[in-house]
Amino acid sequence: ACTKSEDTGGGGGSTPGTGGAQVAQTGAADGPTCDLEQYGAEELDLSNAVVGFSQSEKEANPFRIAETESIKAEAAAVGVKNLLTTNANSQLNKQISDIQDMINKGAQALIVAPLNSDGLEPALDAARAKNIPVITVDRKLNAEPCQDYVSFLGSDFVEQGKRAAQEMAEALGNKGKVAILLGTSGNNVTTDRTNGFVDEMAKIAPDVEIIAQQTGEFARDKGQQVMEQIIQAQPDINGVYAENDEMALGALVALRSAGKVPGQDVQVVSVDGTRGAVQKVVDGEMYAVVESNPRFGPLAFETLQTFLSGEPVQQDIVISDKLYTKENAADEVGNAY
Amino acid sequence: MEAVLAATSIGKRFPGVVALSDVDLTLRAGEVHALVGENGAGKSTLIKVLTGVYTPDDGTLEYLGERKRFARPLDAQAAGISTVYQEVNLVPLQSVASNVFLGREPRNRFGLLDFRAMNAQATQLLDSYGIRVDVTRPLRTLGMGVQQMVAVARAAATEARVVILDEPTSSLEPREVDTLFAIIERLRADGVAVLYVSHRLDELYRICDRVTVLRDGRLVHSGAMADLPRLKLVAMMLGRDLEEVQREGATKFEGEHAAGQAPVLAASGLSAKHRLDDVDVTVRPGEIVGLGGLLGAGRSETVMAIAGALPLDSGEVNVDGKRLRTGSVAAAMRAGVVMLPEDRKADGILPDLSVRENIALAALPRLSAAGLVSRRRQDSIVDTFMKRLRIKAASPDQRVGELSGGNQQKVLLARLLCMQPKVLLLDEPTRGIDVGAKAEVQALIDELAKDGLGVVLISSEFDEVVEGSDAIVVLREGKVVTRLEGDNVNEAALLAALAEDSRDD
Amino acid sequence: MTEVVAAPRANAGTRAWLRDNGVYAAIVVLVAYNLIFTENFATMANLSTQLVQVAPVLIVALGMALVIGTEGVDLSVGSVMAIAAAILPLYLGYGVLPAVLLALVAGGLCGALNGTLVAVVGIQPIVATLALLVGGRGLALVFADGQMTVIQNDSLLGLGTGELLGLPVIVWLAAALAALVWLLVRYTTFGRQLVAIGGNRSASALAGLPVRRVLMTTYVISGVLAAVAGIVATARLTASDPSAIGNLYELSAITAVVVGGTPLSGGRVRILGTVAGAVLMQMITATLIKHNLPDSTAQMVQAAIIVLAVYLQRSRAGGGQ
Amino acid sequence: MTRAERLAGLVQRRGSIVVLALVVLIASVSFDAFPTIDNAQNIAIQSSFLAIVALGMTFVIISGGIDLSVGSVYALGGVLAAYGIQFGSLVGLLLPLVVCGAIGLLNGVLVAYGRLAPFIVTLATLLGARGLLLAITDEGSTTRLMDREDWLTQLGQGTFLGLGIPVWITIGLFAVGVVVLQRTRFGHSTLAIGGSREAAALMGLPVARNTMLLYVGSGMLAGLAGALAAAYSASGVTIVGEGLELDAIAAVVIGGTLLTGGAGTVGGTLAGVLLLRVIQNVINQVGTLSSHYQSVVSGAFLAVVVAVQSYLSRAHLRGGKR
Ligand SMILES: Nc1ncnc2c1ncn2[C@@H]1O[C@H](COP(=O)(O)OP(=O)(O)OP(=O)(O)O)[C@@H](O)[C@H]1O
Ligand SMILES: Nc1ncnc2c1ncn2[C@@H]1O[C@H](COP(=O)(O)OP(=O)(O)OP(=O)(O)O)[C@@H](O)[C@H]1O
Ligand SMILES: [Mg+2]
Ligand SMILES: [Mg+2]
Repeated sequence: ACTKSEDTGGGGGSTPGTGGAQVAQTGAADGPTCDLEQYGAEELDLSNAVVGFSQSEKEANPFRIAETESIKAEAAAVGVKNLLTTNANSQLNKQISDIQDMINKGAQALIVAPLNSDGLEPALDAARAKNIPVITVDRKLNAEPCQDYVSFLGSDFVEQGKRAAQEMAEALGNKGKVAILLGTSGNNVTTDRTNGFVDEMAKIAPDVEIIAQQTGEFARDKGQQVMEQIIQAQPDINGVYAENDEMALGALVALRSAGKVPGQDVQVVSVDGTRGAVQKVVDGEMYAVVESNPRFGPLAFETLQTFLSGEPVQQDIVISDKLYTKENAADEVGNAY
Repeated sequence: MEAVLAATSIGKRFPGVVALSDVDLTLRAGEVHALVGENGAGKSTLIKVLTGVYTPDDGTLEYLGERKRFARPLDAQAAGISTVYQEVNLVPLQSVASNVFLGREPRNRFGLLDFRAMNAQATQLLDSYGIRVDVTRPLRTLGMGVQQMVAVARAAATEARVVILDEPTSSLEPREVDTLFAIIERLRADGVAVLYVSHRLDELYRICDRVTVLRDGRLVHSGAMADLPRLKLVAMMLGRDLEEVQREGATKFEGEHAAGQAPVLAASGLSAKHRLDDVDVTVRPGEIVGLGGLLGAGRSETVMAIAGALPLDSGEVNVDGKRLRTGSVAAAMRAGVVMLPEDRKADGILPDLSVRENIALAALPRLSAAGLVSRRRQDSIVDTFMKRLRIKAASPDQRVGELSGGNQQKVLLARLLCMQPKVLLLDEPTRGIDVGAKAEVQALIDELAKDGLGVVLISSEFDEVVEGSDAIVVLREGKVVTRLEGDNVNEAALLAALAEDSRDD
Repeated sequence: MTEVVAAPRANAGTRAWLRDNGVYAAIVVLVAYNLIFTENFATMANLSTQLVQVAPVLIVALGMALVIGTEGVDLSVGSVMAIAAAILPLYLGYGVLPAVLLALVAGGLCGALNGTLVAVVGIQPIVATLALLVGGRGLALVFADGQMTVIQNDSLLGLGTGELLGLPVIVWLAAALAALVWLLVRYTTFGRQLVAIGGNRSASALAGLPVRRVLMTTYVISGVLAAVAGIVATARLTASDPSAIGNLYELSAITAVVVGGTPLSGGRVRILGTVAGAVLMQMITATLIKHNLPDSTAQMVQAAIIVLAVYLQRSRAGGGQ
Repeated sequence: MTRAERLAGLVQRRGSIVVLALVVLIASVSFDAFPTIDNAQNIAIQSSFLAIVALGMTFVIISGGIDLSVGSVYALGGVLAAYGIQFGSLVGLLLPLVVCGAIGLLNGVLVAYGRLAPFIVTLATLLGARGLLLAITDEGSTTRLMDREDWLTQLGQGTFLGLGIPVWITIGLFAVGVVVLQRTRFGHSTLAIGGSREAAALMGLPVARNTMLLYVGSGMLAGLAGALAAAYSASGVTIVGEGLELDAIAAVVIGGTLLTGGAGTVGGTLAGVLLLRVIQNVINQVGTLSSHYQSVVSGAFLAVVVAVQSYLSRAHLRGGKR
């Protein structure tokens, strides 16, 4: 009935204040590209175009709020005539119809934050039928770039999991017992962040034992409840890897009320980079946060504009992930979303 | 005559109750067999055991010479036993025709239901039983009497070897009863075995060949109807001495009450679209006013309107000279007007609640202080009325759904009486009640009237209305035809008033 | 006429006993299992954790039990929790009391809306409250502007973490509310009328009961209790999270009520059973997490246990619907 | 029945269509992009999956029951179709029907023979089916794709006379549904069981078997809808179907079916589904409503539509009650 929030994204350089735009990973710029001719679309000036943005989940968590805001702000900055926005409320079928509805309403270019890597085919077909360029953000589609869509902007979730594992291994001195708070079951992000973490940990610190993997459904209260249970059953736990900040913040509450001192007795690492979590790094309660920058607006519109003016764009624009640790958190907390 | 259905040593227990123990029953082809007994004697239970609604704890069943045990009503029906269970048991939202043919609807050559044929056959069937209704109407828009006839028609229309009728006449008028008996005669002539349950003894002697008497779940007698004098039958049912019964009369009404002067209830100009047209009823304290009429005459509607349960287009109700807000049951109750609904099952009892709660239900506010129910006051009032109405229940905590029909009715009466009413509106108060209980209820009504209550009485049994009432308001199609008073309150006058309108049909 | 059977047959007796006490038996079995197989189970801290976690579900379930007693259902409770949670931080500036009061009033208003749709307009409860389930969470997010707010107010946080006589305040609160609702059902006119209306609405109306008023009050109580649960959950989370708080609580609450032996067909309310039902479901969740079962297995095990618990308690008349 | 009663009855039964027509009219006037053929095609295909689920739900609700498991079963059906297609298209089609039918059978047996409350039984299978789905997809992490060329996939993606094949399947199923409900003993018995289960049993209708079959049907239809949706998107996505049961129930009730059972129409359900979908389309036509307000608007709309329905239906009932 109700939907769970989850967040994903790519990190990048940031400017103070409201935070910075994303920066593409250097070195990735020599991948395959896509241009108008290959894709079969027409040249178009964005300022005067109708652009559609399909959001996947309710703007009810920092990541989604920041993502939608960033797109809207940039659309205004670029001078897009009409920005249509829809929200699929975590329902795949709704996202398909949302995209079809926007195409039908005259959208000339689309920015899509896919709910799932698979299953959007009918929507992509509809765009294809009218040769409307589609840029996907934050989650990669299992589809043919430059054919089903133009290009993808976002980060590598497996990589995020790996980096979290590296931080955790470092925090624990390569030895200890770790619990994972999983995201929603069946979500690609959950799968990637879990696999990245587990595989990397097995490789770099085989003595770190993963003693529990339970879903906290990307929500703070669930994270707290699950943590409370785990900590009762396994009081000798040393580390918690939360697949998003919300669950990590919930876990902190649980740890504290169980008499543990987070940051000393138990090390917590999570992925996201919301301001609340980065502040906890500053406070020393969390060991590290792998950032995911949701501010896709500038990069998305820039990519779109480049493409629509006839020049080639990268098919895969992987964003460089930032890391918040003790060293930089205090300086960077202002940039967190 | 061959035995079609023979039950031997049937026993059935419910938690805390032995409903049947060691009961035998034999039905022969072409006989009408009466099954009698007090309320709660186990008649309905026996029928349900025979037809697969309940599984017996003991005993065997032989049907057409073979040992059988029906697991479901469906099996019994498929084997040729068709039953009208006590209380109308049809589907209210469905049309009359659907109800008649449910489960064996006529189909066309594609295997699809043939509604035209169904409606035509239903109309014809009901017509042949003297029931003229629009068969496409939802059943619930019809009165209880018509519903009961539809149920009987449904049962009689199948090619059955056994037809079981559990109190089919409780909502029927004499005229409908005649129709029903014609149907039964036809069944008998066709060699069908009929099991017939009724509390109306006259009917039994009119139609039945043999009789089986139950008391407290046990068999007390089985034999030819004609060999059993009426008084003996009653004595056997009640388990009392013959002389004791002899001393008591037919109905317990004593007639003529000393009525007060100013009417306690004056309803005038009651009108509701299609149903009531300018009906006036006045009742003085201590007076019993009967409502006469045939099926659908609007008697139930009249009392519902007075009790605030039927929204009115116009008309007013005055109690003790004070005008009542119409359309509100609570307002009527506060003014002292209470109604016993016609449909005990749907509108009366709360089957899952205890006897105590059912009785105290309406009086709860006055049995409580600051919203808290006083258990002591509740118990005392419940106790009083259980004793006064002689309600037979294992304890005040027994579920009302488990009581026999008669006792359920008494529980409802008790509910009304705890409200210390000024006016009692009784819609078929003795329907489905055994002779003993009926006499008690009648005596009670009499007594209440003597105590100064105004009573409006509806009954399908003419002798009850005539003997009980001080005046009779005769209704037809929602209009008052006449008001019989004084010496005019007799059966001949009532029949005359009714005959007058049947001529217009 | 009737004869009291002295010794009911053993078989029937066991079944009858299970029907009335199945939940309690299940709890005992589960506790026994955990005592043997789960590490660190028999600790005060664990007891306290389980009780704290069950508290908000229980509080919602109490209201739900009343609504179900009237032959209704309230799907909106989770969203009402979210609305209460969203309102808290908006008014905490004026102090805890005004904020809490306003949240409770909002819950009551939601209940009144449900009550109006059900009792006055005559919409079937499941759909009437579905509307608020859908719209209510949106409303909560509108109030909160989609944001989660960290709670800084000490008194409110104290509600979440404080202890009294060795048990968390929240647990005492839930227990007190359960006792209150139990008394309400058993000893008040309102409670008896509620059950009667659930048992046979038309008969109750003809008996002059204030059907509309009772229904309305019932939904308001459910709304207020949901708001209480929302406040409790917020205090415990130390943050107001209108997007997540109360998610799927309607199903947990209904499950607790039904597993506790209150029939969905109305006319009967078992408050003690509801408490036990909520505790049982909590124990199941806890057991599954503590043994680190994957989500898939956990969901299937829960399904099986729900069916089993309800099967054991099915009523003799078997009113399936 | 008087003519007024008949008319009232008609409006009650067709109330959802009246409301649908109104909404469509207003939307057509207000939004240029609404009354286009493309948009109509979109609405049709987007409605079809929910419609198939709601069809089964209609029968279950008419019988006085409810089936909360359909959302999970729908998701399971899709996953199974994508899984089964590797063994052949027919397997891909039959596997979801069989497994989802089996879940329906479990519901049916527990409800009809076990005499358990359908709400709680199907709530349990809602969990159970989701658990099964997660178990066969490696906790939801495996998404199987369906070959575009396969005829099973084409069942979801193909078009005929401008309409998607799922739309034609839906139309066909609803036509069958109308006939089954109105013109067969099975449908007639279903109405009777919903009207009064006890009476239906005493009248000798095969209540238990009939009830069980309804749940089997609901399970199979939900599975079929899931399979078609998977074919439509060419992948067995694991995260679909959450909350679908509530949409289906809402559509059925908006369509004029009584949740207490005993009365309802198949056509009304179709109108109910279309109404829900048109509302969503209209919200997208506005195009700038925040997601929070979208929920508020849908909730409010639901309340209004059902209130209007309920008003119409009570006007109908008032005409006849004793
Ligand atoms: N389902 C049940 N559960 C428990 N007790 C029952 C049940 N059905 C009937 N009884 C009890 O069995 C006894 C016989 O009831 P039954 O309905 O057969 O009486 P009856 O002879 O038909 O009476 P009436 O003339 O009032 O219809 C009564 O004491 C009744 O309370
Ligand atoms: N024979 C009939 N044909 C058609 N409609 C009928 C018939 N009998 C009753 N009705 C319908 O039933 C409705 C209500 O009847 P109701 O039961 O209130 O009358 P009544 O005088 O109380 O008779 P009783 O209570 O003995 O059945 C009437 O409005 C009428 O439309
Ligand atoms: Mg009987
Ligand atoms: Mg009448």
